[in-house]
Amino acid sequence: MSSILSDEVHQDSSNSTVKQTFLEATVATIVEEMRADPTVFTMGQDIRGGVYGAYPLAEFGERVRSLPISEAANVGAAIGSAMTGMRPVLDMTIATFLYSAMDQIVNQAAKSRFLFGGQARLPLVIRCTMFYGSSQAAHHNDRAYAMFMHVPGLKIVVPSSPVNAKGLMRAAIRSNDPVLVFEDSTLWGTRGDVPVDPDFIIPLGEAEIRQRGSDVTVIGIGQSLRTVDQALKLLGKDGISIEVIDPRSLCPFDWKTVLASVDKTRRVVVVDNGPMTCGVAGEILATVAEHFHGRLLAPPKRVTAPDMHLAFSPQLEKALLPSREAVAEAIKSTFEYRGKEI
Amino acid sequence: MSSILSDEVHQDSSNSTVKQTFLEATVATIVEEMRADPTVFTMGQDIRGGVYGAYPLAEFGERVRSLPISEAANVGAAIGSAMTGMRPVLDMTIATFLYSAMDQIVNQAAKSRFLFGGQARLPLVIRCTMFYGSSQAAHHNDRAYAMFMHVPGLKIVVPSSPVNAKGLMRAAIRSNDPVLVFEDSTLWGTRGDVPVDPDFIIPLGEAEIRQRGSDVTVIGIGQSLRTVDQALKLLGKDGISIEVIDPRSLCPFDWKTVLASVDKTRRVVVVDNGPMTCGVAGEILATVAEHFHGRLLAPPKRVTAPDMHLAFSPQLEKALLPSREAVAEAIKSTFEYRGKEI
Amino acid sequence: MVELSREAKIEMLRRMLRIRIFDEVASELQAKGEIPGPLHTSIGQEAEVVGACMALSRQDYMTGNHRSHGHPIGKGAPLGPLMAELLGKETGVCKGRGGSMHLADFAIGSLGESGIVGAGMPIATGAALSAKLRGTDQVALTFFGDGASNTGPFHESLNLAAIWKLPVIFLCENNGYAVVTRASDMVAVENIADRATAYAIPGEVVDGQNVLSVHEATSRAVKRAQSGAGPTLLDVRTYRYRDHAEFGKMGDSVASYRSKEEVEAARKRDPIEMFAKILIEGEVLDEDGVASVRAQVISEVDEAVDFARASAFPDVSTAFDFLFVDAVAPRH
Amino acid sequence: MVELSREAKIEMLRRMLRIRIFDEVASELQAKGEIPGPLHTSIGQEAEVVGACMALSRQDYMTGNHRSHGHPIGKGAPLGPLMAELLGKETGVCKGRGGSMHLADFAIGSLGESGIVGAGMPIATGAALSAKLRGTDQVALTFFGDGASNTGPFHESLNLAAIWKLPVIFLCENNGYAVVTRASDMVAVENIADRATAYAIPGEVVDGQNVLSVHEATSRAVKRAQSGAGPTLLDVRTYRYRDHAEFGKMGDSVASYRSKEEVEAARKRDPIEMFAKILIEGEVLDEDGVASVRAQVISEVDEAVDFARASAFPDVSTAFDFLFVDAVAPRH
Ligand SMILES: Cc1ncc(C[n+]2csc(CCOP(=O)(O)OP(=O)(O)O)c2C)c(N)n1
Ligand SMILES: Cc1ncc(C[n+]2csc(CCOP(=O)(O)OP(=O)(O)O)c2C)c(N)n1
Ligand SMILES: [Mg+2]
Ligand SMILES: [Mg+2]
Repeated sequence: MSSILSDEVHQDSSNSTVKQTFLEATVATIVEEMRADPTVFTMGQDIRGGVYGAYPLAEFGERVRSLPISEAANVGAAIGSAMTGMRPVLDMTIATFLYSAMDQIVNQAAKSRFLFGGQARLPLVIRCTMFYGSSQAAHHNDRAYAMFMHVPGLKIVVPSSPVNAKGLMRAAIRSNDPVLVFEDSTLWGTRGDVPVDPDFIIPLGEAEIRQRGSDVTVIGIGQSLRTVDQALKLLGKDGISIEVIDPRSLCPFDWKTVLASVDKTRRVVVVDNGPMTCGVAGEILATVAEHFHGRLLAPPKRVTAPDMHLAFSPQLEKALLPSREAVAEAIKSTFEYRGKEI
Repeated sequence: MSSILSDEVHQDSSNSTVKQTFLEATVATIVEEMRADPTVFTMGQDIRGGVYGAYPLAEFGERVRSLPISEAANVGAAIGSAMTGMRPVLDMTIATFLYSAMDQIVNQAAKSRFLFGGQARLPLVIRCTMFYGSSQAAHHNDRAYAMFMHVPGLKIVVPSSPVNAKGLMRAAIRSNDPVLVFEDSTLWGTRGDVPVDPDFIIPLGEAEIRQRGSDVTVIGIGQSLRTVDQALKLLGKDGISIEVIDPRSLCPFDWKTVLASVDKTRRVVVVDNGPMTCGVAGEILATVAEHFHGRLLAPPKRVTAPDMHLAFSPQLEKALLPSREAVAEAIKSTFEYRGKEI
Repeated sequence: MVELSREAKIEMLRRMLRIRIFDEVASELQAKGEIPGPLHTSIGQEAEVVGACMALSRQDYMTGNHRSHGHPIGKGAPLGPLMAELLGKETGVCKGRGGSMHLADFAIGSLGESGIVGAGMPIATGAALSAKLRGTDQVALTFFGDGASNTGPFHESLNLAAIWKLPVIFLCENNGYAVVTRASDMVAVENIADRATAYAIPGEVVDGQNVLSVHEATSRAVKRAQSGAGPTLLDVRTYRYRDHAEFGKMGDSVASYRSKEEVEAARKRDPIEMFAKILIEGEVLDEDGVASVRAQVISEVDEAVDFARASAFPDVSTAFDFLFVDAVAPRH
Repeated sequence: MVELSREAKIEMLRRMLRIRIFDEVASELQAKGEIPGPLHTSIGQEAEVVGACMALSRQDYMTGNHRSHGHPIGKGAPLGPLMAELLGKETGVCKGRGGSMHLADFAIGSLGESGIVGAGMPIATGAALSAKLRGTDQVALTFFGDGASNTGPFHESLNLAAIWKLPVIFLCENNGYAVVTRASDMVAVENIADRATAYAIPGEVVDGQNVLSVHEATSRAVKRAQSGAGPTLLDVRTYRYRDHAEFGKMGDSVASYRSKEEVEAARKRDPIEMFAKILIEGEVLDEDGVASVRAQVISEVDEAVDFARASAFPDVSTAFDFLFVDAVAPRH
């Protein structure tokens, strides 16, 4: 799927790529950064056991550290080391375990620089995986990045492909601020062409236009872009000219690209696998509504999970995630809308 | 200020009222419910020391419990007792301490009933106070209820006055589900007429129309309604007919009342003291945008705090909270808007 | 020394066998794809579960963790709804909502297992508080692992239970590993029992492969709890034969974290075989008697599988159920 | 036994007096409304702060808590920017952003105090990890209260520091109370030092009113940390003379939680008076010498107040500063 590679990517000096899965690309980037910068190190529960990717243990020694089940201390250890010159990459494994360290994330990581009047730097990366769609049940399957968007002081990325995983992880590690990387377990196995250039980076705050179009702007977060791709297939080649945007980073958020697209298409559909209320999709709709009063050709639409937990039982779990049909229908009805308008 | 008393309140059989502060009304309600129902009890750090309100200790004995600084265990203790027949009212004191118990709140309290297929009941109340606007600095001054709105399974109220504090607290205690009560420290000292009827209740999910009007719908959350009142004074009596709505409970949210009002006024301004992105105001704007395509007479507006921490230094802290001037200006410009419209 | 009736001893064997066979069958079903999601077995740990549960009465409370099947089985839950839960069926004990990591059977005092390590401890503490406030003689027991003893909630719960002298038993299923990481690398102290010192409560190392030792120690803790003296920490040494979890297709890159020899050595002290031998030597049962209990359990598990298979998946129209007691329609 | 130079001993007295007088003056300013927000003084606790800090070098790290003024003063931070911070001024050590509960002075290794009880312990643990990874001989010391010893992060940090043998010192400022609640009602164990058993590290009860005892014990812990042997838990007994915090108009309904006699008794072992006596008896200083140190400190504090008063409040145009290093304009 060539649309994965955005314009920026092609500008790279080195054009050689390698086929990697999302997870391989992620781990490879951490390893590359550890090689390039001795202050980068990584920690995670069972990380030396290779449960979430295999690191060259002999090469890095103490710089790959297995952690006890002490989430608050683990995040605190990352914060304290970041404040004193290191660049930790902390693998929290599952995104729902962030809650066990929420004080350290929200009160300490996000606030320390501000509270101390700029004295602190916190170059730390927190990786976590959203295990949904695979019967892990509600203690593992949250998709709660929007909660963290409400917290000033945190940068947030949600990679949607191997190449994005690579470029965003590098940007996260090189960032001087705390970055949360929400990985989607259903994408871990996806393969794609990934640049080998050891400086290949996707700057935080740059959306990717995956497909250009002029009728409807469709914005998807993380894995939901796959659902969008499937919906586009359902809709067929002709008829609607659709622009597909992947914001890639939720903070900073590339409002410029999103608003420019809506300015052109004047129709917008946002797809997100997270719950609806106070989610990313709602935020995009609100911002669009503030900017395009009287100029939209159809009501802005969101296709999200409802405000409901996902069940263990496979069909029940699936029923609550945006389906290709629902996305296709949302795009179609938005395009065909002929209600009140200017 | 008679507008505090809504229509519902006047329907009460008993019309006698008493003057109480917000905090007195809150504590009095807990005490009344403890008298009425032996399964109700309360816990909080220093609660027997009377730091956050004075309870009749001799009367209740072990049912007023001082807690160690063990937020996760404290919430867990409330959950476990709620699951086994008690109705705990847990005073977490400051809202930022919720993060220290986030796993218990989000993964346990909000999910247990669902995970266990309806076997669990969790009639528990979590009180917490937002200490902002008084130089407590960022470890105490969050206004993060919107984060919890993104969590299915939690009910959330933000009382704006003594009478609301009373009616909503009673509803919270009598609710069979977990309810978070976000109290605003700047309102604790506000006095108002509070019904003495021991069954006076404000059902969760019922907004209050504080003032009827036909030109602009203004929705405010908690303390921001005071700012709205001040803005109305600035705007003066004549000119704009403003409908002011207090949603009172954020989950369940009274969309019916809010949407009916916007349907009438076709102009909306939302005021909230929380950060902007993925906040309550954005959610209201998004929902309004979905419903009123092409029918709004002006862009929907939100006046919120920015995505920024509040400083310790008084002027800096104040600068980031919605001001009466900003609210007045938003209402005025919304009313006077003469841009593109139908 | 607690006196156990003949029936009680046979029931111990039966429950241990139930756990063993239930989990063996569940593993097979998971490998075949009939059970979705990951699955954590208690095979090898049956004695600590059953020894503890048999020291409780039906109305006593219990919370547990991700390794969740053994606990409700040990406490006497019927197998059909448990197996149906693993298959994600509407007849499951949690109506297919919770699955393998979140079994709960409130009818027998099982207040729920937890996919979040450490999270069950505060909840058991709360149940014990409730018993105290209501003036019953119920106790609460929480199962957790060696890994969980490093969580904040462990510390907070033990302290809270100790200052309030709550009737709660903290039972650490110390199987030496958390996923692929050794307890000896992660737990700073040799005996988790020694952590009891931090709360001025008794802490005891118990042979978890001997069901009678566990029963004995737990019974003592129950007595202490009921007497108003407060909590006890039991550091129960056990071993899991299988890997942390059956992950389906995951975990290929996992390095070997323990030796075959270690597993073999542990298997030599198989809790079920050891107890069967005790029963035979004590003339409670003969070999045939043991075999017949086993045969009964096998058919119980078979019936549970049949029940589960015959049951329907939850209807998609019920996807919004069980969010709140006081109904609020979820937004969507 | 650590040998202390004459200068070091005088410096100890000076720093203790700085804390005392700084906090006395700050309380007055707060009562007058010149300092906004709540204020937690370390009056009565000067010896434990200074004894510990003087055992550290400038490049060693330190984290603390809401009772935050004493720590950076003890570690040698200049008073002007600290006082300016309390007044919310742009020249404050945190540029008026943090205020009383969040002092930090990275230049002297103060990585920040915390309004969240318990939160500084994991961060100090991380600083110690950093020192270890970078191969320096820096240590980290974290101050926390008896109340904080009941938080999850306490347990998690001690365990993490112990398994990794990190150079960190956990110093409990055990003043017997958390707000208005007695440690004896909330901490399940008699000596917080005994909690060290749970991590197989040394735990020691120390007389916190004797600056030399604290210095001695901390110096030993520093040595141990630098030798690679890992963390130490110090249970330092102290007392605060004033109430938990100066709350301005709050807290009227607070019941009296300790007797006048108790406070009086504690004051009899005033750490500054006791140390002054030791200095005089040891002929390090005579009475005039002590008086002149005090006079110097008084004028230092006066200068700090003048500096703070003369400084400007942060300009409202800077309200968006310091959110990120790599600038992102906050949405508004
Ligand atoms: C808070 C939290 N952190 C991490 C995990 C991931 N996890 C699941 S089980 C497990 C190991 C638990 O070890 P232990 O407590 O010893 O129990 P055992 O599996 O050995 O029975 C881990 C790390 C989790 N579920 N919850
Ligand atoms: C996580 C958290 N819970 C509660 C509080 C409120 N609080 C502030 S100070 C304090 C008491 C702290 O007692 P202790 O740790 O003994 O320190 P001391 O004040 O005695 O120096 C409490 C409960 C807080 N700031 N953070
Ligand atoms: Mg284990
Ligand atoms: Mg104290």
